[in-house]
Amino acid sequence: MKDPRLVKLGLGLAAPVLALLLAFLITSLVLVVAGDPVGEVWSTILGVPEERNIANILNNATVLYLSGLAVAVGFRMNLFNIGVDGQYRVAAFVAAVVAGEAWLPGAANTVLAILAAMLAGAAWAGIAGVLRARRGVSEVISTIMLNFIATGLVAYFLRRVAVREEGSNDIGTKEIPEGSRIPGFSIGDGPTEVYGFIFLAALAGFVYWFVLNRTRFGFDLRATGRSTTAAVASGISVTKMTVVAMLISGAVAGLVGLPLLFGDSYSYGSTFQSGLGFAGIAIALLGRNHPIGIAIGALLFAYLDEQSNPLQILVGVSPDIVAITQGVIVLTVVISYEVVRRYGVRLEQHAVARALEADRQEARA
Amino acid sequence: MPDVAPAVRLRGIGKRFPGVIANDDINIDVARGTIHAIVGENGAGKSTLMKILYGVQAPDSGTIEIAGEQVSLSSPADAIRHGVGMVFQHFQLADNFTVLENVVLGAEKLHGIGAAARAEITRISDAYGLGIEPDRLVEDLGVGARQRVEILKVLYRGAKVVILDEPTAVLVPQEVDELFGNLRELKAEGLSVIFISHKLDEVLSVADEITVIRRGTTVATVDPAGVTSRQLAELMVGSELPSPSTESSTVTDRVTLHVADLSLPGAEGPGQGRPLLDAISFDIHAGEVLGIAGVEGNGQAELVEAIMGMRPGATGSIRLAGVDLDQLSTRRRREAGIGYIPEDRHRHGLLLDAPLWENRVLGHQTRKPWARLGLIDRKAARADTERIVADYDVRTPGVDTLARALSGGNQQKLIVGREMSGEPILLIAAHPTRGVDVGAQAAIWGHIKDARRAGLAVLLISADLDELIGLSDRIEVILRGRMVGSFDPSHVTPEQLGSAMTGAGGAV
Amino acid sequence: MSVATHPTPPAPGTARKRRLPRLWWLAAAVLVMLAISTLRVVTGADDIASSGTVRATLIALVPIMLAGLGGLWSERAGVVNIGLEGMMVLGTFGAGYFAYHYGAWAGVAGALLLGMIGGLIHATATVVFGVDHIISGVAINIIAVGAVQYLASLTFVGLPGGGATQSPKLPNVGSITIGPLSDALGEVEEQDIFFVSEVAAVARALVTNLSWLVVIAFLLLFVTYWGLWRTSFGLRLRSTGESPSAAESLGVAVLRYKFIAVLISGALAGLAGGFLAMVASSNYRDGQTGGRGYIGLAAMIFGNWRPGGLLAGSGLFGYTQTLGLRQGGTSVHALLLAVAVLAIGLAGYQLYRKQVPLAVGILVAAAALIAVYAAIDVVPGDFVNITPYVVTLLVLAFASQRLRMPAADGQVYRKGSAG
Amino acid sequence: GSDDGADEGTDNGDAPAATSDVKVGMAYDVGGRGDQSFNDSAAAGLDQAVEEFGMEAQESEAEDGEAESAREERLRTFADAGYDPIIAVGFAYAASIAKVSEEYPDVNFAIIDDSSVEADNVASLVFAEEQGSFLVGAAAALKTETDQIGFVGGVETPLIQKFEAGYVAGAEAVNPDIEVDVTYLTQVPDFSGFADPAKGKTAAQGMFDNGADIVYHAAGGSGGGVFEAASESDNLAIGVDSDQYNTADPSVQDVILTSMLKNVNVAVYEYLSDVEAGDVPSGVTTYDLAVDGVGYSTSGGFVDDIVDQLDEFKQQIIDGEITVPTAP
Ligand SMILES: Nc1ncnc2c1ncn2[C@@H]1O[C@H](COP(=O)(O)OP(=O)(O)OP(=O)(O)O)[C@@H](O)[C@H]1O
Ligand SMILES: Nc1ncnc2c1ncn2[C@@H]1O[C@H](COP(=O)(O)OP(=O)(O)OP(=O)(O)O)[C@@H](O)[C@H]1O
Ligand SMILES: [Mg+2]
Ligand SMILES: [Mg+2]
Repeated sequence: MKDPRLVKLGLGLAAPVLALLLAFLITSLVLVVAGDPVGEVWSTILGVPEERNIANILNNATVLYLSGLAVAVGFRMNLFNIGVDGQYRVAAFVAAVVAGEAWLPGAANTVLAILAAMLAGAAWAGIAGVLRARRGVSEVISTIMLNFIATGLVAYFLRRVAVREEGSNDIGTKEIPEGSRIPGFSIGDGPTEVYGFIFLAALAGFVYWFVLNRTRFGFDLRATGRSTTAAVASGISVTKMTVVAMLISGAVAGLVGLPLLFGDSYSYGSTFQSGLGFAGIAIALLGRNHPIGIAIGALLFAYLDEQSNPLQILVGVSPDIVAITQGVIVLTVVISYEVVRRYGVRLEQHAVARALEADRQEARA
Repeated sequence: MPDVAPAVRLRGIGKRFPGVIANDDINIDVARGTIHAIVGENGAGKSTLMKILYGVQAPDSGTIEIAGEQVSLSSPADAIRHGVGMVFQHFQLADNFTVLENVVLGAEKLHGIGAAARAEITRISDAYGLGIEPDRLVEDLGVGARQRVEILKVLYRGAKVVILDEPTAVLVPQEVDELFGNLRELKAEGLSVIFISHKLDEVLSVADEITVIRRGTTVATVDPAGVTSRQLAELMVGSELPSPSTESSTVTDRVTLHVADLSLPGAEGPGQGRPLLDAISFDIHAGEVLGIAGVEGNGQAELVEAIMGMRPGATGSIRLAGVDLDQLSTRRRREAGIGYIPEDRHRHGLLLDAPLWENRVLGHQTRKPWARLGLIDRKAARADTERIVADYDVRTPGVDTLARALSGGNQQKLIVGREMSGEPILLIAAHPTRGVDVGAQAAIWGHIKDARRAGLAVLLISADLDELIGLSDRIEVILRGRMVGSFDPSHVTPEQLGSAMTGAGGAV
Repeated sequence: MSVATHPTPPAPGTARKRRLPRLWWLAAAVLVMLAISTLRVVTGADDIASSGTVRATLIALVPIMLAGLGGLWSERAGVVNIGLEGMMVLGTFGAGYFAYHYGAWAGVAGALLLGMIGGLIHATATVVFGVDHIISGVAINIIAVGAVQYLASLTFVGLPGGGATQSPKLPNVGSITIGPLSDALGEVEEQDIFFVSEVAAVARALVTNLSWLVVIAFLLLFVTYWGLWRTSFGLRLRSTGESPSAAESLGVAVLRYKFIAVLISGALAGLAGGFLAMVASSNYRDGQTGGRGYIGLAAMIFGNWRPGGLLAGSGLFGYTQTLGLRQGGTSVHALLLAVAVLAIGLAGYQLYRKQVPLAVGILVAAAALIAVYAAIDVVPGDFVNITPYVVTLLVLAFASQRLRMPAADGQVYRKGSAG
Repeated sequence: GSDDGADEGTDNGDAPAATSDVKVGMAYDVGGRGDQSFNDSAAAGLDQAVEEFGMEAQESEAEDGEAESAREERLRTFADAGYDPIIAVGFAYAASIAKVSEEYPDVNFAIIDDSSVEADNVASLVFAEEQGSFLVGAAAALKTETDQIGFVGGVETPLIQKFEAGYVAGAEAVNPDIEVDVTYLTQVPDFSGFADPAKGKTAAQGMFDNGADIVYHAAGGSGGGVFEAASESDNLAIGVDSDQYNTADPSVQDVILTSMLKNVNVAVYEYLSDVEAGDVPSGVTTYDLAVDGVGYSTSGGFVDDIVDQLDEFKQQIIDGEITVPTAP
């Protein structure tokens, strides 16, 4: 008879592996049907990334990870914060302005800007939180609306404060002074550096895990997520939790744009990366709201994005194909977990049956 | 009657759930035109067995015969087709639907979904005196009415075998009598009724045959004439049949809970409509059990929630051992020493999808031994949960099992254990033994009495009048949000209470 | 993790069904018209009630309404459908491909079909495999966008006027015009007589090249109402969203109904995309849905999961967006005044409800609005563009507590969990 | 020029008459080839060069809302694969070009619509959109019968505002008190304004319904909607970037009064021919009216009667008698 813990571990590993295989299979199918060179596509995507690509992967993963965390905080309380997208853009803009104005010297300026970003993100999400808590407005709608509203407002204020480099058609906030940027480190001699912010992201992940799984606040938050009614009866103020959860989610969302801001663009402009909030949703779900899971999800997505980039140039296949892969993975992961779970249940039932039989034997003997 | 095949014959039914054997080699014959009772302690497997007979769950082993014909039921549709109808332990009604919609659902073929159906419902309702209006929203109905709607659903489909899983748990005596009246009518018309209850005297009074299930398997089938409820109980659990008789009063003169004209406006807002609670005042002394009797939906739930601070808009004053609660949050009130056994354990008592140990912490997040500097010590919590599981005999594979997997009774025991463990000075117990088997009942009553002796004040709300009379030092009757009468348990019969509750009888 | 993405249902008592008289809609419509007429006269912003605006509003609201209908079908069966956007995207491509190769109506069929494929994925994942509804929906949104861009790069490149990001011009389904009536109404509209002209404007929009798809869309709205609330099929379908275990305990094949509902949902969302590609514009264009799927979802919740409400929601949204795109500056400026007046009325109501602080807050807001209205006479573009979203948010903030979603919405249901 | 980076282009047997060892890497902005807009225009220039010089070319296009690193990586991939020169279409590439051109000092880069990068191996190809827009603005003002015209911008960016500024200036030069309605479909970073014909149509329809009879669009893919609105209401529209009379669907050809030509194709072609000739350009090249880098189209013959006035304006701009504003 084999060790049940081994079986459990085996099953745990089986799920994600199964999922990846499935996703690759389906993608390959699409490629075949479309008559694209399957082999070359995969050899490009699965090829060993160069140092600079690794750096890029880590960088994008950092950003996606933060976005995933922000969404996950909400999910843990059954709040669906689709608004991370708007929140991080508002926050990044505010941070860019603050850091650009450089009222404080060096690192102090950086800290101030980060705090400002978290505040801005929290405030923007807080609107949805208050609407939900006080007026029962579904945060799904309010955050969707707030995303569009954020676009308009940021565009308006950006145009107010924008500085425009001679000869450039891009407008952006003032550049962050050298001293206030967050230095990165390079892997090997690759040209691109890894954002120093990556450590802050990991810290954020740990804090997330610790707060949710080890603190009373986290307990209350998860309890509210599982049953509002029971939470109320247990003395949790659901309205308060709703607002606080949205505030936290927004504060984390406020961090999303900062790695880019302090490690790369040094200003917020019309080419600042957008749409990160939506990627975050997929990644939070992929990581099952668990900090480590989210990290894995972020790395996977970043890896696929990076590796698919040259597809068009080297193989002549549209990189959009990996979007299919990514979406399919989100599905197959959950499905294969479900399949494996059901299989596990069956195993357990057989175990129970055997135990029962054994008892009977003894009873007779 | 050997020539006539039994209405239902179950042979060797087995059903496993992860970590649990719900049913194992169950054999039952239900004769035509009889009421067949099934008794057994919590988690014995009664509901599971019935779900199998109703096609909700497939048995792992065994055969089912209905009217002599062997059937395989892959869904309730099959069961209904074979003339089986079931009223579940937990109501199966869509609150936001009308009675009509709830009844015709799935049986539209019979009389459509319009006037014809409405007429048919009214006919059945009148025929059995169920008093049901087809166009009411179910969420507006009291429990008794919902119960009757459930029965009407079964009758509407012309069932030959009617399963009732703990139908009386939520009914007052009058309602129970009505129900039994209906059952006897059905029986007279040749229907067979399978009846599950934990109230053994009921069972003895109404059943023609009784099957006892223990640990998932049939241990005996007896004739009610030949057994006492004591013997039944022993068959079920091997324990004594408990009698909730109060020993010498332990009431002190220290007022623990003081409630003065507590009011709660209705939905229409202050001043408009009928208030949910209307100027309610009472004291509970240390060591006193105050029982609240009332037909469900007359303000008991609101009263409890108002005291717990879960009802914004409540006016009046509430003092706990001299402390003014009015401005305090629910958590502060719990910390001030209120234990709370909620009426609806699924909605207010448990996190069904959380492990038991988290459910232990629920409501006591701020308490020792696990709460330190805003952190929660998982080890301490698990340990204390182990203790409760042992002391309160909660049947579970372990403290990491999800609360959902426990049977109703065992869930209840966990809750009672939890609320008793918070050293409360006031215990608010709403239907503490609802759906709990006799063994567990005895245990729970025992715990309440011990605490009472130790100076606990108890606000007891129960639809089980024997329980109420047995445990209370004083009984207040609540009707339409107002206290309408005070009774001394030692000189009151369930019937008197019942009529006071329905507004028929006057106060003493 | 399950989904409760919608307002927690109000405590019993506040949730009583208020049965409205049959003529309620008519009365409401007349009131709205009156309000708009008054506003036009007061502010002189003529475009807020022109037939052109009405026609454009129709075009703008239909895709949102169809997407919302999609959401309605699946959520009434208890399946949250955040994948509407993706199914809509699939629809745009379906319309693009089939309409170009096989003609307008084939395009409609193509939109329905591809949308339904999206629905099929969602149904399989959520109903068969019990995947969390949000996860599946999000995945579909990702897949759809990728798939469509990929397919477009395979199918439209090299066609005349086509490319990786857009299809060639597509044939349009026909439209109806009742010439003389249209002209007559046109004249009445010119007169600008208070209220009369506005009514004429609306009527005119309805008889002047009204696309068949618009007509069909409104038929679908009615069919949805009738099918879900007047047939036993609808009763069963809704029961799987209100209380699946009760439904199953009565022999309803819960999973089958959920499955069907989600398929229909996908088809409707697909049609929304098709409308966008063929009627609202005249070619498939990468990214042309621009989040309308989400707006549809919002409009559906806004409408309390009912067809009438959905129409109101998408109408409000389509109207404000149209105003913004047409004579943005002035029209939205006029809206400011309207909102201010509404706010004052609301404050009064709140005072009556003895909600003093709230009332005061609202009054302050109203005052601020009037100040702005007086200060500027054209609203800047950025703000014009966000008007629909702000308005929707405001209305919800005051209406939301009446909302009530299907009781089992978003819950994964497994066969055999009845009782 | 020394194309160290580039290895000999493989001369396959049935190559076109002319062969060249230049391998061109073309990095498009979002939309890419076939966007009926300036990416297409750039592609046209590339095709012409490939046709004439038998160059080898490889293309790649940006994803919507992609990361900065994705753009950089696109350029690097070209460079590593031996492509030289590498042409980046659109100002979004400015930062990436600045960075990557440093990493590959021996590879030549060109960027369109941006002149902020200063490096020996970078050529900036920029356009005086405002000048071209001035002329079509004038044309609109001369042709309008209602003294009311409109402008539909795709996304409100400084670049598109240049179009608006020039257009308004041109119109007012003809008729100081002409009324110009201006609408932008979306704001950054929501670039759907370049891809939402439905919105384009609604916006233009609104202008027509309210008295405008000519609408100029600088809205990329949304422009199709503008043309439809014009044809449905028997009004006129003005195209942008390329001569849309030729690219747009025949059914709307006859409403396209003229198009503001932004000859990206010319710029690309000239740049490549210089590369072919061996002297790789670097520094800023401005394509304005003087060099016919921008202008207006006459296909369809709708503006034949006013060509003189327009050319007069053109001359004044070239001579500096008129300076066209670049921001509204
Ligand atoms: N951000 C992090 N940094 C370091 N370690 C972590 C982090 N997040 C989780 N871990 C480790 O991963 C393990 C899994 O976390 P844990 O099991 O406490 O979460 P859980 O509560 O079981 O999961 P869930 O939150 O879904 O209930 C923990 O033991 C912890 O040591
Ligand atoms: N869906 C399920 N999954 C896992 N275990 C289950 C499930 N349903 C029931 N069980 C287990 O099967 C056993 C029998 O449950 P059942 O509800 O039939 O007991 P019961 O006799 O009805 O108890 P009660 O009198 O409290 O209603 C219990 O131990 C319960 O924990
Ligand atoms: Mg049971
Ligand atoms: Mg039970």
